[in-house]
Amino acid sequence: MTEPLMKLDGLTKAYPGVVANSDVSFNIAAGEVHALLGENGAGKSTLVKTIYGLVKPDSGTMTLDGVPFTPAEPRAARAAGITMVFQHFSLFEALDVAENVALGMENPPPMRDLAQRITDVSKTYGLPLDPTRIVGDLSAGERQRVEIIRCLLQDPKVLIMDEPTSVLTPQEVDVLFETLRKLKSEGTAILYISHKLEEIRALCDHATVLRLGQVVGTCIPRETSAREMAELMVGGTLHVPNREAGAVGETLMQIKGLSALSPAEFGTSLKDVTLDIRAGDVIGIGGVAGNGQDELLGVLSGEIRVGPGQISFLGQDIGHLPPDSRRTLGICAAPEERMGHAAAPDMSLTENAALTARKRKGLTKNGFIDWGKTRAFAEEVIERFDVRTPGPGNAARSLSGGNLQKFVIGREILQDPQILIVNQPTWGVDASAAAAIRQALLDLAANGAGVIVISQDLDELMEISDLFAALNEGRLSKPRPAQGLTVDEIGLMLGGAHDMEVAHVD
Amino acid sequence: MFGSIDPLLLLASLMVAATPILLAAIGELVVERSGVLNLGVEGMMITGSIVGFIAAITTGSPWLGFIAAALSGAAISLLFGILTQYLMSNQVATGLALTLFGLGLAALLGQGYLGVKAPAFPDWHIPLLGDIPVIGPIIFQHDPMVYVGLAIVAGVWWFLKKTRAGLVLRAVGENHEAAHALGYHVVRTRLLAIMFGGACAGLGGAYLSIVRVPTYADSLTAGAGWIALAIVVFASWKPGRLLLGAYLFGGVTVLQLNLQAAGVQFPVILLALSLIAVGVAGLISLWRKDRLKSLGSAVSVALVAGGTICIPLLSGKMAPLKVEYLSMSPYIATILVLVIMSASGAPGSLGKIFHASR
Amino acid sequence: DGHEPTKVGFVFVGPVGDGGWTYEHNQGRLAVEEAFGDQVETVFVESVPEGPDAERVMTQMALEGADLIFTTSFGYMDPTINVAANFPDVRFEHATGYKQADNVSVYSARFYEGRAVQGHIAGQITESNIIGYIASFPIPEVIRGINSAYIHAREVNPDVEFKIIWAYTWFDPAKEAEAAAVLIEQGADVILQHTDSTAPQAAAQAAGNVYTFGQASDMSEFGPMPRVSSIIDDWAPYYIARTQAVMDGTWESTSTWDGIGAGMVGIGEISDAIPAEVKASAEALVARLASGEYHAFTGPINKQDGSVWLAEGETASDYGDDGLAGMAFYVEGLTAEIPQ
Amino acid sequence: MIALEKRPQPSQFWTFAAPIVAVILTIIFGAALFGLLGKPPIEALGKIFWEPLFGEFNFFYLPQLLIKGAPLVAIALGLSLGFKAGIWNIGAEGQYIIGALCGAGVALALYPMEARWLIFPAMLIAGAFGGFAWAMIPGVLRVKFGTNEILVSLMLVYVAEQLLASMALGLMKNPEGFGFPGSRNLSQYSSASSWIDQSNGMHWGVVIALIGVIFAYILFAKHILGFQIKLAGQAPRAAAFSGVSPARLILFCLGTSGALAGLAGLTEVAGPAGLVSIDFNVGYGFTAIIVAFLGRLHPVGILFAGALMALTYIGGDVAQSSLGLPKAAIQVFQGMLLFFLLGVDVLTNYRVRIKQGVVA
Ligand SMILES: Nc1ncnc2c1ncn2[C@@H]1O[C@H](COP(=O)(O)OP(=O)(O)OP(=O)(O)O)[C@@H](O)[C@H]1O
Ligand SMILES: Nc1ncnc2c1ncn2[C@@H]1O[C@H](COP(=O)(O)OP(=O)(O)OP(=O)(O)O)[C@@H](O)[C@H]1O
Ligand SMILES: [Mg+2]
Ligand SMILES: [Mg+2]
Repeated sequence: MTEPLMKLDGLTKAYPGVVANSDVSFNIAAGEVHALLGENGAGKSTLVKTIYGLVKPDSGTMTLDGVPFTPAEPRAARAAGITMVFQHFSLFEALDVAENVALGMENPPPMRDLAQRITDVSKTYGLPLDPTRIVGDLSAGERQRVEIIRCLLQDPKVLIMDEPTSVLTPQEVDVLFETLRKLKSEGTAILYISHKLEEIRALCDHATVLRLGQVVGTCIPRETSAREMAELMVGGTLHVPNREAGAVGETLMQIKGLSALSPAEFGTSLKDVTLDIRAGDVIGIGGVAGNGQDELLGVLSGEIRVGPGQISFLGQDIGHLPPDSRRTLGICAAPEERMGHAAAPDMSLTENAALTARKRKGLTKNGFIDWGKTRAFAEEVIERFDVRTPGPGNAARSLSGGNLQKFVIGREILQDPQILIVNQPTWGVDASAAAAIRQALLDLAANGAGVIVISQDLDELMEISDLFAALNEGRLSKPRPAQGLTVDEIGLMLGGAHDMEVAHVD
Repeated sequence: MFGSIDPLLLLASLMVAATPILLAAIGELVVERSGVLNLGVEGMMITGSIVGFIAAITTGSPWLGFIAAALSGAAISLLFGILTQYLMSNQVATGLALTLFGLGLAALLGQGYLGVKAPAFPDWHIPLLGDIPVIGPIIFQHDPMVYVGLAIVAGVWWFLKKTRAGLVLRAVGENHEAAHALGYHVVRTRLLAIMFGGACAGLGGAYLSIVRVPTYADSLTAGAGWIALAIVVFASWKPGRLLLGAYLFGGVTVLQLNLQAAGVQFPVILLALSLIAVGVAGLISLWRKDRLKSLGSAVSVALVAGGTICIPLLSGKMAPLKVEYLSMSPYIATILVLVIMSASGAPGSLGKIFHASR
Repeated sequence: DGHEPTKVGFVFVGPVGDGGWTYEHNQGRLAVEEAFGDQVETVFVESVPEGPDAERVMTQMALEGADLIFTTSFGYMDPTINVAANFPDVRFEHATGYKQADNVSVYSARFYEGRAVQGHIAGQITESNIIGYIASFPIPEVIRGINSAYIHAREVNPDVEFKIIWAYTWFDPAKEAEAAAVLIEQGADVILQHTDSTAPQAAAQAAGNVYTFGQASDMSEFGPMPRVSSIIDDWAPYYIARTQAVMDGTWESTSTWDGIGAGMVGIGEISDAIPAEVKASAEALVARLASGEYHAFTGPINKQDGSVWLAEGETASDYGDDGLAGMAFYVEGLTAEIPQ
Repeated sequence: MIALEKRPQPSQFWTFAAPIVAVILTIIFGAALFGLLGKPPIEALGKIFWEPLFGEFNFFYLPQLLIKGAPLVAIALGLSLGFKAGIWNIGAEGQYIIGALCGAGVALALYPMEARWLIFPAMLIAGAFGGFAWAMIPGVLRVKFGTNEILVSLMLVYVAEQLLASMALGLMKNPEGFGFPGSRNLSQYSSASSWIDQSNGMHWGVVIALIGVIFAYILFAKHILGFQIKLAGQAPRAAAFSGVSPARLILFCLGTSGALAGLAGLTEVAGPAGLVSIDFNVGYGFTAIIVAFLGRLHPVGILFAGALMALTYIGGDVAQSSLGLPKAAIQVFQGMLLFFLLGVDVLTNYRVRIKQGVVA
């Protein structure tokens, strides 16, 4: 093996209450694609932020090209040839593509030249992009391209990608992989983080596995099965939810030709969505983030009101009803964003229980809140869903992401809804907790409720759905039985080439 | 039709009348573009007005006075900066506190300077340009600070649009998390912007005490800082429109005094005001993306405006317009303009608290 | 007594450094200190809002042993009466009001005499025949001033025209500056003001060739041009006399309305920027007003609507229906209307 | 290096300790300020804080605390509703004026009829409605056009002040006042007076402020509306998800604060102030903003903050007349108080950590 391009040695970083990285060491060679694996919260992002100069390690050293490398800030890292595609937060929606790219570069050329170079490079790598467009108007995939092109323009020595594919369609993933392979052949080292183990197997040369901040193993992905890698990450064996096929009952909710403008400035509007939800059904809705998932949840929960005749529940038109009235009818929802949407971060869990459960659990009388009853309900959720917290008096923000997710999902499930809509139910939740949540959803359906699961995790959807549909630019494909769908078919549905529409043409 | 009002002189005097709010507003625009809402403009202005005045008196140089005013405005804004950026206090409350504090501080500092006259600060007669007939006297024969104000607006436009630092500042205001992730110093950028805003507000205040009035008094700024804030929103955070907004406000203020002095009768005024309202509404609607919709709302606002002005007038039985209603007109005009503009284009992180842990 | 100094309190509506109204009252206070030395102790509270705060501050002074309290703003009228009722042994002096009590005197100055002099000068020095007038609020005091100035300007210059801007403030330098600038733009070359700041002087100075008068204070820093004279409030003689009366035990409730003659209204140095003959005739007018030989409102004077107010040779009475105290109309010749 | 670290939970201890620390810091820095101005610091502080409460004449000053504090508390309570929900009404001064004008208008129109049972309640309703309606302007504009309520409510203060001047000089001018500005004295019109017991400083404004505190306390402690207000302020998206209608909340908060400010204005003008004069308003609407924050937007806190603020005014005037302390110094002192309060507040949600040198 050649002399490593980059060496990490004993990197340690502690946050209050958590050691995010503990004595992490490994090497990356030029032209190598190195995977970083681990559960949520294992410390992957922290590690790459350290390399990018965004996080200062408590101890440990790095070398690049044999010389000590201690970037004081991201500019220093960029100057040294390190670039990064972020997991979250690094685009400016109100600025245009060229400005966004310029912000991620150390010495950007004058704007006009930059625009030209963006056009050139984007063509070379097959990632077409118009430099004058406002980023807020781009689709999630296009946004990803902005980040990647920002990196490519700097001729990186090391390219870090933190979960780049979670927002891409399978077809887009293929394009990305081609780009990465091309870069690899040019000698760029790639540090690649993903939860999608099949991708890792397809792309990466080496993998380092983190658990609770520590390196717990390495492997050659091509020679290791996905299950083996997963068990390495979790440190145990995986529990697969079992489902008893319940009888499918009457139609509870009908969505017919529903269209709704997105309230968000750069959101995706829903167009002509049609769907029937029957008792006992689990409907999985896949799709790349930003294709109308939030909006779909909004119109079903009542946050977004629609005109008459578009949504009905047991024959009653409910499009105009606000969230509370829908909950009274038995329609509950759990949005994707836990902090600030599903829950108020600075409020206690008791108060957060009152947030949605007051109608169905009778927590208020004449508008006065029965705090004792509310607290009891919060305690029930905590107990039944194994939420790790000292008690219901604690603020929601003091919970870890996964624990808060368990609380939010539990809060809705324990209201015994007739219809439950969840968006990304297991996002940021560790494998065993995720399994427990999926089981709870299945149990709910088995007891006669209709469940809609919106998720970007296709494996999850395939595992629990009866019917599968895809959202693409605000349009919903016709649901198809999940059993027997092939990856190619799913990919086509996600990409918008709905076979149903093709069928119509015939 | 305007009696003894000379429209050209009106234009010339509105340039002067608008300068203090223009200076304060352009500073606040930069602050808000960096994502910070500083409601303490009034406090920073009055501080600048007294400190600049003292410096001008003691040194005998108005220019040194302006420099001192800018420095003092920046210094007092730093109080706000430290509280909001390091101690993460609520920006609205801290801005209000800054106004209260600034008013008190200025009154305290000004105790020995009340009724004193500032050193002379003569108008520039810009050679050549000032001699152009008609336009010359209107545009090119003012005191230098009028042009400094214009230069700052142009400079801010260039800075935001053309420079990398300006791009970074906008990025910080747009999304502070992302800017931080890319390694930009959110807090440092914002502190600099806050200080620039303070300096500009200080200049605006000093323009009142050194040039416009020119003497110091406790209530010298009399709400100019708040108007500056309104104009930033009116301008949708764009320097060019800011200039228009400040001149419009200065224009309404000067116009209402002119109408009073000229004793203009009701129908003419109504006509003039509705014309202005409709004109502004139309102009603004042209700028906006969804033209039709905003045109509709602009027209309806203009109608409402006309109605609001009409009702007290009709009850006044066609008498000359009441002075009180004229005095209200700049504020009502500001409200109308705010209604038309809404808050489109606000920086994404405006007023939000940023805390980075490393 | 004898050892205990007489305690005199002053309640001010503005800051003592406002250079105008409150400043001159404070000068009166200082004159009292000067005149009596150790025999008096003066206390004051500045910027006291009219209303409950005024009542509280007066009570506080009375409780702390004040023997005599001057309350120097019209809006203190009811508070003064209220507090005075609770402290029968304390003497109160209320400026510019009309409510008296056994222990409450009222006092005011005939500023309109000074306005007469201003009008007299202004009418002669204006070349455009347009005189600008920055008025504060439409109250009798201000309306009297406008009428007086106008009558005496027209007397010397039948073509004169008044342009009046109501600023609705006693003191807002920026607004006053703007108002002055507007008046100048509309052709005024003399500006009279009934607001307290020097901003109009500065505006006139910037414009050149525009004359102004000081208001309440001398404002001589703007002389000889554009400030050609001024009306000065001189409260010192009155304050000293009333303090003396308290010390002597001769204080009685009175109503005082004094003008140039008693020295309550001073006419500041008439500068050489105006022609000598104008200066001379103005000084003659001052002398006639001071001696009581001439009353500033002497008929024939019609009201704005043309009806007769004062017949030939008749002088205006202070009180009564068309008296000066409650004056609410313009005299004939003024074109605008009083805002109501 | 000193760093701030977000607490997982707001600190109970600092919630209570922070205002105390802020007051102590203000006293220390205020003493320094007074010293710099050449006044005896301890004595000045004594005049401000001690004299009105425990001095020789406290029998007079204590009722004055009620008079000065009641409008501050009533307005601040209303404002705190909006501030909690992230709705920034800073034009309470205007609502206060309009409330007073409407209430006084009723009384003046009916003068000299004697029917307290009719006139005073009608005045209360008119006062509350006036403030409410004035606050509805920014409310409706915000809801319908998304107009910034901070600026609109503020601009309307200037408009209200002009209206007040117009009324005091015109329509409401006392016909027996010899042409002088200002209305009839309402506190002497027995059907309209808001005094209950003048010697004790008791008037209906005090009663309204106290009832307001109790109501606001119950609202926030027990009622779903209080919960929704808090929720909307802390997490607007969560509030929408929970079923709170932002438009209704904006109108409710603005309307309530306007009505309370209007009531404060009416009870002031019919009692302590006595009459509608050109500038009977003395900035309570603005000071109340400070009181609201000083009381940390909590009803009981606001009660104390209102008392504290009233104390600094009353004590400030005492210090002025007895020590010659300038008014401006008191204003700076009040500004410092607010700065310290806002600054120290950080400790409620963050903890201070001293970090050793960075190893990298
Ligand atoms: N700024 C911070 N302050 C405190 N704790 C933090 C901070 N950033 C990360 N952590 C904690 O450090 C641990 C590692 O977080 P990190 O983001 O590196 O995880 P990750 O492996 O990238 O997870 P994911 O797969 O969800 O992206 C977590 O427990 C996280 O809560
Ligand atoms: N930004 C932060 N500031 C302070 N504490 C934090 C921060 N982020 C996380 N923590 C704390 O770190 C701990 C771990 O949080 P985190 O969300 O990373 O958990 P996790 O390891 O991802 O767990 P889970 O698998 O349940 O999501 C929590 O107790 C949380 O309070
Ligand atoms: Mg996590
Ligand atoms: Mg991560």
